[in-house]
Amino acid sequence: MTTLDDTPNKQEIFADGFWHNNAIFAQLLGMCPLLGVTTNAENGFWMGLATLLVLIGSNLIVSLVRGLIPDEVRIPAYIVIIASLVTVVELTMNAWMHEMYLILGLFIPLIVVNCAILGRAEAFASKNTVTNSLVDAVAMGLGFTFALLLLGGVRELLGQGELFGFDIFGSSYPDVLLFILPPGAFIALGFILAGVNLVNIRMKKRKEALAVQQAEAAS
Amino acid sequence: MEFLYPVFIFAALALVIGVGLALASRYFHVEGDPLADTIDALLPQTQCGQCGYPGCRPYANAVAADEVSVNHCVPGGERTMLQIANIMGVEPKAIEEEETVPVVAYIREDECIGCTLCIKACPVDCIIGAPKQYHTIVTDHCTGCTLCLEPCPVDCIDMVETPELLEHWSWPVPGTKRAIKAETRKANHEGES
Amino acid sequence: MIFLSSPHMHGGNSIQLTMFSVIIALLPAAMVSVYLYGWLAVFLLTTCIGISLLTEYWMLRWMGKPTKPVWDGSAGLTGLLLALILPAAVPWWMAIFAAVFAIMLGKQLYGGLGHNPFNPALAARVVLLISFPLHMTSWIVPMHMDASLDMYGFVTSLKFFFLGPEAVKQTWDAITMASPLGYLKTELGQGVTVSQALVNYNYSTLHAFIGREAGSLGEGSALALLMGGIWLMARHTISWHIPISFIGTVAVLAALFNLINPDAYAPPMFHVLAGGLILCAFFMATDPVSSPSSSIGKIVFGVGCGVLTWVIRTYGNYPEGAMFAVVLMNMATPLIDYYVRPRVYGYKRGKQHEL
Amino acid sequence: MSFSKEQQKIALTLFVVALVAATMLAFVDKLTQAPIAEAQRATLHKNIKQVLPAHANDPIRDMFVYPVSADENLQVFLAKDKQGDVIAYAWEQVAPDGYSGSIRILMGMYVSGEVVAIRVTDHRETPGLGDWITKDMKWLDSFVGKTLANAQWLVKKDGGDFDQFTGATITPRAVVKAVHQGLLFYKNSQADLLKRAYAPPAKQAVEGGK
Amino acid sequence: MFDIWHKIQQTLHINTTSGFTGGLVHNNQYKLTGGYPIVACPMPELLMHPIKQHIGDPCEPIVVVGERVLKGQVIAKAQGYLSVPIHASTSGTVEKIGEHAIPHPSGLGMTSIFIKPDGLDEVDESLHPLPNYRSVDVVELRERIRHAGLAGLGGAVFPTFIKLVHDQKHPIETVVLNGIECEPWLTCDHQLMLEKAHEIISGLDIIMHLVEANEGIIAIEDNKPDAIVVVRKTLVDMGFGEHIRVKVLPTIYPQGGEKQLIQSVTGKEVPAGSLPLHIGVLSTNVGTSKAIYDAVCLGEPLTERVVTVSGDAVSNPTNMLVRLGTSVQFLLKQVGVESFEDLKIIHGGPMMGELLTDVGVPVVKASNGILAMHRPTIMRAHHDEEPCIRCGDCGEVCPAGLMPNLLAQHCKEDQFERAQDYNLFDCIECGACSYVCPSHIPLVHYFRYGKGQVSQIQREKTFAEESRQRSEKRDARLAQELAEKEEKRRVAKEKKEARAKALAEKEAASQAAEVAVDDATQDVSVAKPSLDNKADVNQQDDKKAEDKA
Amino acid sequence: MTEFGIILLSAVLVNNYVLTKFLGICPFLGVSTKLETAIGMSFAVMFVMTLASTASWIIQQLILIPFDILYLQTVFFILIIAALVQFVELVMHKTSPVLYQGLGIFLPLITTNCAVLGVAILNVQQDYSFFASVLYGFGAALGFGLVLVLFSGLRERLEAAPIPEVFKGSPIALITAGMMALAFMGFAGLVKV
Ligand SMILES: Cc1cc2nc3c(=O)[nH]c(=O)nc-3n(C[C@H](O)[C@H](O)[C@H](O)COP(=O)(O)O)c2cc1C
Ligand SMILES: Cc1cc2nc3c(=O)[nH]c(=O)nc-3n(C[C@H](O)[C@H](O)[C@H](O)COP(=O)(O)O)c2cc1C
Ligand SMILES: Cc1cc2nc3c(=O)[nH]c(=O)nc-3n(C[C@H](O)[C@H](O)[C@H](O)COP(=O)(O)O)c2cc1C
Ligand SMILES: Cc1cc2nc3c(=O)[nH]c(=O)nc-3n(C[C@H](O)[C@H](O)[C@H](O)CO)c2cc1C
Ligand code: SF4
Ligand code: SF4
Ligand code: SF4
Ligand code: SF4
Ligand code: FES
Repeated sequence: MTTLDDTPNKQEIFADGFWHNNAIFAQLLGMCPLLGVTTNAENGFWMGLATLLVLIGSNLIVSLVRGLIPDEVRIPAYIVIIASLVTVVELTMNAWMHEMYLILGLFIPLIVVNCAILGRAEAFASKNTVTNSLVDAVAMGLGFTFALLLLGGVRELLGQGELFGFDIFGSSYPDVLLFILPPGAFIALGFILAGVNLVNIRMKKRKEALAVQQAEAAS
Repeated sequence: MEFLYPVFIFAALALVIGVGLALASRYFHVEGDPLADTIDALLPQTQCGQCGYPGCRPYANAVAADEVSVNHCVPGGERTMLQIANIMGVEPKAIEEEETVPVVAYIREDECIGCTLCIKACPVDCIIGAPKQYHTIVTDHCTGCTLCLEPCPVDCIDMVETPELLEHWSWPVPGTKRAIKAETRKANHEGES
Repeated sequence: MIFLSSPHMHGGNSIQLTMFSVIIALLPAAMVSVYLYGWLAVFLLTTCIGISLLTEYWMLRWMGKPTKPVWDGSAGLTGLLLALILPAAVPWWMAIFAAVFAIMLGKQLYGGLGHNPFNPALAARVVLLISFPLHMTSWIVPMHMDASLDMYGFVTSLKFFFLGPEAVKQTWDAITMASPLGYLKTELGQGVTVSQALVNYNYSTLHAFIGREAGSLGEGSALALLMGGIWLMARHTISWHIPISFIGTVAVLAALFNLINPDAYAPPMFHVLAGGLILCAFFMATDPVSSPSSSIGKIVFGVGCGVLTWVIRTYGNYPEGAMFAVVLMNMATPLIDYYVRPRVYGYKRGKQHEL
Repeated sequence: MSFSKEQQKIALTLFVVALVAATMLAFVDKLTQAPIAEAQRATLHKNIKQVLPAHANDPIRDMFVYPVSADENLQVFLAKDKQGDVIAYAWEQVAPDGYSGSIRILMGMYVSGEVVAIRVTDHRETPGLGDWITKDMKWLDSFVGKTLANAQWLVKKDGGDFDQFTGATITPRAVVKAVHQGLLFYKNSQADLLKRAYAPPAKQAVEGGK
Repeated sequence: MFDIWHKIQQTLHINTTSGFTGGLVHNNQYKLTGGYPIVACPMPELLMHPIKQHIGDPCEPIVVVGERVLKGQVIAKAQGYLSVPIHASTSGTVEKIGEHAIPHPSGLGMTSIFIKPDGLDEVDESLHPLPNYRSVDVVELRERIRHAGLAGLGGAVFPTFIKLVHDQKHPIETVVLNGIECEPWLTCDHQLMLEKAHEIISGLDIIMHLVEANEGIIAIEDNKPDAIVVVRKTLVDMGFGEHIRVKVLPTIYPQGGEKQLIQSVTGKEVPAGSLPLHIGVLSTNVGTSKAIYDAVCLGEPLTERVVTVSGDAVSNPTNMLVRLGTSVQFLLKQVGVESFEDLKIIHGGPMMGELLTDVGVPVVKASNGILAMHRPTIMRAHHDEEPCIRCGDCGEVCPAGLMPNLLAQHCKEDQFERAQDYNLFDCIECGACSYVCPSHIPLVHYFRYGKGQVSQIQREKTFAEESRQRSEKRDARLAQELAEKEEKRRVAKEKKEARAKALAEKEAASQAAEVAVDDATQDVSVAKPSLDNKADVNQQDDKKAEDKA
Repeated sequence: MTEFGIILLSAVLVNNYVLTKFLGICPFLGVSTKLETAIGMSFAVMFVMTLASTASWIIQQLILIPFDILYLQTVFFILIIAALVQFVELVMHKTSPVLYQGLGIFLPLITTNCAVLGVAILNVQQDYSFFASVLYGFGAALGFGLVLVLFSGLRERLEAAPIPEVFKGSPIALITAGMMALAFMGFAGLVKV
């Protein structure tokens, strides 16, 4: 975790945003678009990208105006900033990526309330420098996109035997509708989170083992 | 530039909301923090200062103000920590020090020189005695805070384990070994005599 | 030596005893399924039970727990029940998928016996229904109905089970048929009246009772199920609360609406006998782990199941409402346990007010 | 009522933020209006093209509204050849009796009363059972070239010409019925439609705008 | 299945006169000793009398080591109201007063009075027989019962005299004699009813006389038909046909629980938080009734009681009349149990009794049975705990209408507030739930743990509250002291100044003037301290904080 | 009347916001560990969502459509919602401390809740009448509250279960939510559209 006092280096911020503090894996925020649009990997990718753009914009602006906005209207003001960024993305997608716009549907305006974005604005951008906030936004956004891609990929693969539209398991693979329908989204995400837990536990163990080794070497 | 007119509608709305919030924040301002009271009620009131604060109330204030984490009260133990964490809505943390067996102070009367220093130190006024006479500790009131140990110039105060009373005995959780308990008790007895 | 509290006597009941009683009580129904679907039923039963036990074993191994609970009968019972609620037409891999799902997700990931909030067998069946609706909504024609269908011998069954209908030179449509409930739903949608539809289907209450209608493996014979169920009640393995209130509620609702409009609402006897209501009420809704534990809570649970069953059967997309009803009520079990409690001695009903 | 400086700041901040944000949006909106309209048209056209034969006009611009009953209007899209002659119509037909609700079908119809093609645009059928109507091209193609006369408008199970799906009869039954009804509708209002199709575009545009 | 209406009533916990809800039926084969006459236990080498054998305050020994005591002599006197004295159960010398193990699950000891019998069994005659009890004052009768050391022999050992009071507000209508003896193995009450029916009924009459009740019911379960016949016959013989009768109840555990019994007999429930007397009922054990008769009519204080000595490791189980203070080891030797290896000894019945850790413990007023069981028999009941399958059997048998599985779960997770919300404290610890649990969960143990923790938490809370008050009082006192000191200094200073001034004002100044000035300053000082006080406290706190930092 | 009944049934069961529409998942996962909190949150959401759908209807009909500025829909709605929530919180804090204790702490959470903005947007998309849209908002919130409370009941039960380490916490919670969604599929078709 990065805190205010120690000026964190960029790498730490990135690792933090991408993995340790990942909106999905660690904070369980931004779940709605994650579950809602990831029937396949491609949708996940575009949704992630849209979120990434908004996140960069909002972190940038919020870190620029930090200190200027009084506490009482902090949340309304941030939210207006985020909402207008989202609207820009929405209008742009509507104009030039109409099909994806139709698929993502309601979830684009809902980026506004993607808890991860306001959360970042509040918790990070409003307290950090512009560059740090940008790094954070990119890391967070990439982490989010990664999660969306992962879930989308898993659901597409298990549900239809395909990945990005390419047949993987062959045509005899029966479509397991569970993974395409809402219940499957929850269950698949549950398993992904379990996997993340596993990785984290392994990582911790390795770190501890390393520490022990070092201690032994030192003594 | 005609298309910009609606913009003003929105900005005007924002202004109205801003004014509304500004007013509201003024008229509906509340003072005080009932949280600290709630937390204080949970603390064991040992007044031992192990939390780094001069007594329980100051610690409660600090916790309520989010200045310090919830796991510093050693006498309160895990149960208190969990309750406070619950109230504060934070993740529970491990208590930093091992929970110790309950103890009370005991003055070896023949060695006491009656300096009254311990009386001054005791936060709950449970040491009685006049100058130049033996002091005694009212065991029932002693919180076991150990604050009286340091000032004693002749080191005649011991902390002894609170004796297990039949009236206060209660069933341990199923699966607890009996032998170990009996042994420790025996050891304690021997230590005491 | 550890602290041991009274009582120092025990009645002798055990988990194993309970589970094996239920298995025994299900044997008549299993036998009827073999009578109806021949070797097909045997394959399905063995696959489900075998895979359940294996999954239980592997999960326990994986979690580093003792593997003794494999033999407490609960996994075997889950497998048995799972097989009994599947249509005879499911291929081998679906049966395996279901059994693995039931034991792994339905039970062991929640911490094993006693901790699963949902009925494992039913959860697995719901997953199959959602994932493979085709297989799960068409039922194989029972052996006695179409003598020309050569489906039930050892070899043909084996081929069918592993390779599908093509391997036995049959088309899916030729060997499957609708269940009474599904048929009625389709016909009602066409504007046919209830009585006409039942005549068209050749439905007979007697056949439904002794078990000659198409359906899931085990739900065919009300008679066999009732035998087992009543024996369990008499043994006190299950209490009467859930089955009676469940079936009673469905019957009362059906009777009421059938009285109002006999053309659009099926009669109570039909609701009770056709489909899996009896199986669900006696063996699945009574799953102790996923149902409330107080008697009065059980009645609330049963009534809830009954209402939901009737509503889903009548208005919903799934003619087989009983299964969904039970899973839905499983969700409410913790709340029922919390809010519906027996009256404590010395208190007035309701809250902690003294008598 | 007097405001402290603090409170003035609260209100003004929000005002400024909103003003800037909305202005930006207004510009972006102006910028994207045309492309969005174009994208929407293109999408619609893409759908309609699937049920219309090769044509030389813009079926969406040539759309007219046909009142089916007092409170129900039908949007009819036109396909014209190079000469400007109408060769086919397309409109949306609704099958109200699907397994879980209405099914919306876009159907194309030659002037001769022959089905060009059909596509399902919206439905709520069970995935894996009824939803083959969107995926099974062979089945959809079985409607091509059918007229009132040259087909029995029932599913095979009911003695007609159209396949049902395994385990799902209700959905295709509903679709076949709806398309059949579309044909009947066309037969009844053929003349009327033709008249409107050739009516001056200006007037239609007004009507269409409503 | 078949008695549906009854079942529905049970499920909904509707009040019925046909019995209490829940309960279970034990196998009757364990009643081994029924029908064998009571035999007297020989005199042991040493008798040990713990100074507390009843619910309430411990007694205070009034004998000294070496003193000779007589049988029936008070050796420890009652302290406080809720207490009854303890008597020597034979004549002999006080050998020692000190810690000794007692039948208690903790294994902790208690101050006991050791008496070495001299074999003479000389009786202390101070309590003379009073066959004509109707002639004496009720208050005196009660005092006599107290003096005789009577505490309920049904198991709870509640000082009997407290119950035997006629309260104007809550007149007692019915006295119920508890002859249920629902615990398996135990038959001491059964045998007592067979042999001492006359005494029991006389005791009941004394009770009814004391509380002015006009209905007496002797409740007996239908598995003791011989006792029913004997008691009925004795009633007729004694001419009590009118207002004392026998009520036969079905054999369901725990029919003998006071509240359950009252519900079975009268159809009324004892409201939560109330006592039986609030609904006009008094219940007491048949043994207690006999002891009352002994105390009143024969002038014998409580020095011995009937104990069932049985268990599957006992070859010739019996009911024995045992002197209080006899060691369990000695008692078991009488029935041929010599070696205690691989045995478990239960004090009381198997459903509610305690496992003994030490066979040296004495028989006390509460001991209604000593059971020597083979270790495997006992350990079968304490099978490893398996996960709860939530079958609800435990709730079905619970006579209190609780949900034992959830209750135990909350106790296990230390969620005591939840547990109390599920009425933890209404559990009577009858053990029926543990008995039926297929998963062998030690439910009662969890409840006991929970109850213990709750009272401990309560104790800690009270202590914390007291400590806070003390600490606050101390702070206030210190502040006060500081203020006073300050004030004194100021006053002294002013005085000095005044004096100087006065001096300057020539020697002509009179003494009276000085006094007046003094008075005035003192007036001021009264008004001020409160302000100073506060500041001081703050200062002090700050200083403390600094010190700490 | 039946129309309203259908709106309600559809919003509560058939098209449940959490389980079939994927809206408001974060609070669904975040505030469901304790029953009492879940109930508090449910009421707070019900309050805010009904308010939000009312406000959004008014804005849509009175401002956005007349001025043809639908592109400002999102900003308008979210600003109004945020302001409303904050205002309600301030007022509640001042006027009814008891209610604030129960609901107030959830209010800030709700601002950033998809379900609330979702109800505003979906509501105006459906062209309901005023009363119907209020009902729709209420129904959606009721559905949210229902599954939230059910879910928290289940999670309380899971708390005590010996769940394998890697599945403890959110993984098993999500799997449970998946099971709930499966069960809710049973309601499919109750309302034909
Ligand atoms: C859960 C479920 C979903 C179904 N969905 C559909 C559907 O979407 N379309 C359909 O035509 N039939 C559906 N059916 C099947 C119908 O109930 C009916 O059995 C079928 O249409 C009859 O066709 P058959 O004669 O080919 O078996 C569904 C059945 C079930 C149990
Ligand atoms: C603190 C306390 C006070 C009691 N006071 C009375 C009383 O005033 N009158 C009475 O008849 N019984 C009184 N009882 C006795 C109980 O009603 C009951 O008879 C006794 O606890 C033994 O019953 P048991 O073995 O079923 O627990 C009292 C019990 C306790 C624990
Ligand atoms: C579960 C349970 C079972 C009991 N069984 C009996 C019993 O069988 N016989 C009996 O005399 N007392 C039994 N008691 C004790 C009675 O509740 C009550 O204490 C006694 O009848 C009061 O009489 P006493 O004061 O004379 O002992 C039982 C208590 C409980 C909690
Ligand atoms: C009366 C009774 C009914 C049962 N019903 C089911 C059931 O419907 N489905 C199932 O998977 N297990 C059932 N079991 C077995 C057992 O409870 C199940 O494996 C647990 O749910 C797993 O924790 C039943 C057990 C009993 C005693
Ligand atoms: S450590 Fe705990 S008991 Fe000691 S002073 Fe601090 S809060 Fe009080
Ligand atoms: S006597 Fe000593 S240990 Fe006890 S409370 Fe006083 S200062 Fe603390
Ligand atoms: S009897 Fe045992 S297994 Fe059954 S519910 Fe009670 S505690 Fe659980
Ligand atoms: S021990 Fe307590 S919970 Fe168990 S049956 Fe007896 S009264 Fe009920
Ligand atoms: S993303 Fe929907 S509530 Fe958080």
